[in-house]
Amino acid sequence: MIDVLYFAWVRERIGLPRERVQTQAATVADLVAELSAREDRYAAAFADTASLRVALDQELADFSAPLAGVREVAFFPPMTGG
Amino acid sequence: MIDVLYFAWVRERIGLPRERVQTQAATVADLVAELSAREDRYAAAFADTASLRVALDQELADFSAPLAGVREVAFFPPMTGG
Amino acid sequence: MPVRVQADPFDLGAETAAFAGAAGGAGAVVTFTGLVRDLPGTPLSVMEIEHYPGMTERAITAMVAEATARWSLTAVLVIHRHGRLTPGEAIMMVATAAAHRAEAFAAAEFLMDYLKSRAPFWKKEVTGQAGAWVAAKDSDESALKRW
Amino acid sequence: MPVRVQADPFDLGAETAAFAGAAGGAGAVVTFTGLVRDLPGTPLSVMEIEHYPGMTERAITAMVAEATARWSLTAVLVIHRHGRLTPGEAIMMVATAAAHRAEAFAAAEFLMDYLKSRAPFWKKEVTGQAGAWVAAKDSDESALKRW
Repeated sequence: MIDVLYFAWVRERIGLPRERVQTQAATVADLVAELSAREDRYAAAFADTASLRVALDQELADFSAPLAGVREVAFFPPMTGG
Repeated sequence: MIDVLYFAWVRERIGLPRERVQTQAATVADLVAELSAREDRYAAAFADTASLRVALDQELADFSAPLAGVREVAFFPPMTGG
Repeated sequence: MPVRVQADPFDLGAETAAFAGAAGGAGAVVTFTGLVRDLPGTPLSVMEIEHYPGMTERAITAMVAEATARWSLTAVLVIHRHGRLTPGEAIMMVATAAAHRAEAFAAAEFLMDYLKSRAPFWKKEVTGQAGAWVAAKDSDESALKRW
Repeated sequence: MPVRVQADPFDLGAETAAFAGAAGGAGAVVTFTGLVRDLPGTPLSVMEIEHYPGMTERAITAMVAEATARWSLTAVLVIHRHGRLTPGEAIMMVATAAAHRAEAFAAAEFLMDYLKSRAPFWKKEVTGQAGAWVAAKDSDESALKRW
């Protein structure tokens, strides 16, 4: 089980801020493929991963990163702080 | 007649902040030579003009600048504002 | 605590004065403040700032540690708000103190460049009923390359 | 008036808050503050700042005009003190406001570089009975070359 968090328009498109997901996905990209296959709203949110960022346990990561040992995955658009 | 002003250690070495000078000096360098010839304290203050700055009518200038029409000449060390 | 992430407004004047007052051996203090723009003639819009609690503090703390390692700073402060802000309000501030101005300026610019693109905040401009997420700028991403 | 040369102390917090409050359309405000250093363990010394009344205001006003011509600034402020200052006191401040942070930072650094070497101020550190004029730094002169 893994906690998956969504922020900004990713959250709005998927329609929830977080959920617990049962997955055997080996990498972030595998998890994205699993989620996209669920429902259109996930497919829409993940349509262009080049415009998305991912954090694993609150550290920025790549979509090719392995999920082994990770408890929290977050998907969000490029950040606009400051 | 020209007003000559001195600041910081130039003022301290010469011993006064300003004076009126009767001069026919054509350039700043000529005026420096005239003043240096007066007394040791002037010669000491003007010994190294590379470490001095000059302003003519409150605008930075070179020692080669002409004095024609100038009413106020100021001599001082490199500035240390900010 | 040099990193504060909060919904409440902060007092820019009081924070700046307190920071400079506590800067001790510093000769140079630089502050940057980001404001919600208040343009006359444009419809009043509020700014909603979402963030990622936990990661935000962690990311900013790492940036502050990196800045402190790169430059000789005597003090650093980062305050960043989230939630609903109105035009003219301060979104965030960064303050740096150092013996020399070049270090204080460099560290403040470094922190701003990283906050813009690496701290998990997302801004939405809401005018009336409609809201639009602020898009990240390529220039902000490329600004990171200089460090 | 964006240029103030004065013997009296100024209130850094109040000036910063007022400047940001009046910055209007600006999204970015940068301030620089120069302080008399207050180092624990060193003998208390005061700083005496001499200036050239008339030329000082003229020189700083020209710098502000140059900065305003180079960058899109919505507001600029320069305050510089002269006379006798004690450790921890603010010597001067520069504030710049712009739509974007890069312009606010660049203008503030430009103004500081010019104030350091082209505004007619001279600092003297007085410890006990002895005073020493602060020497101009080559690094300050060469900092001007980047503009």
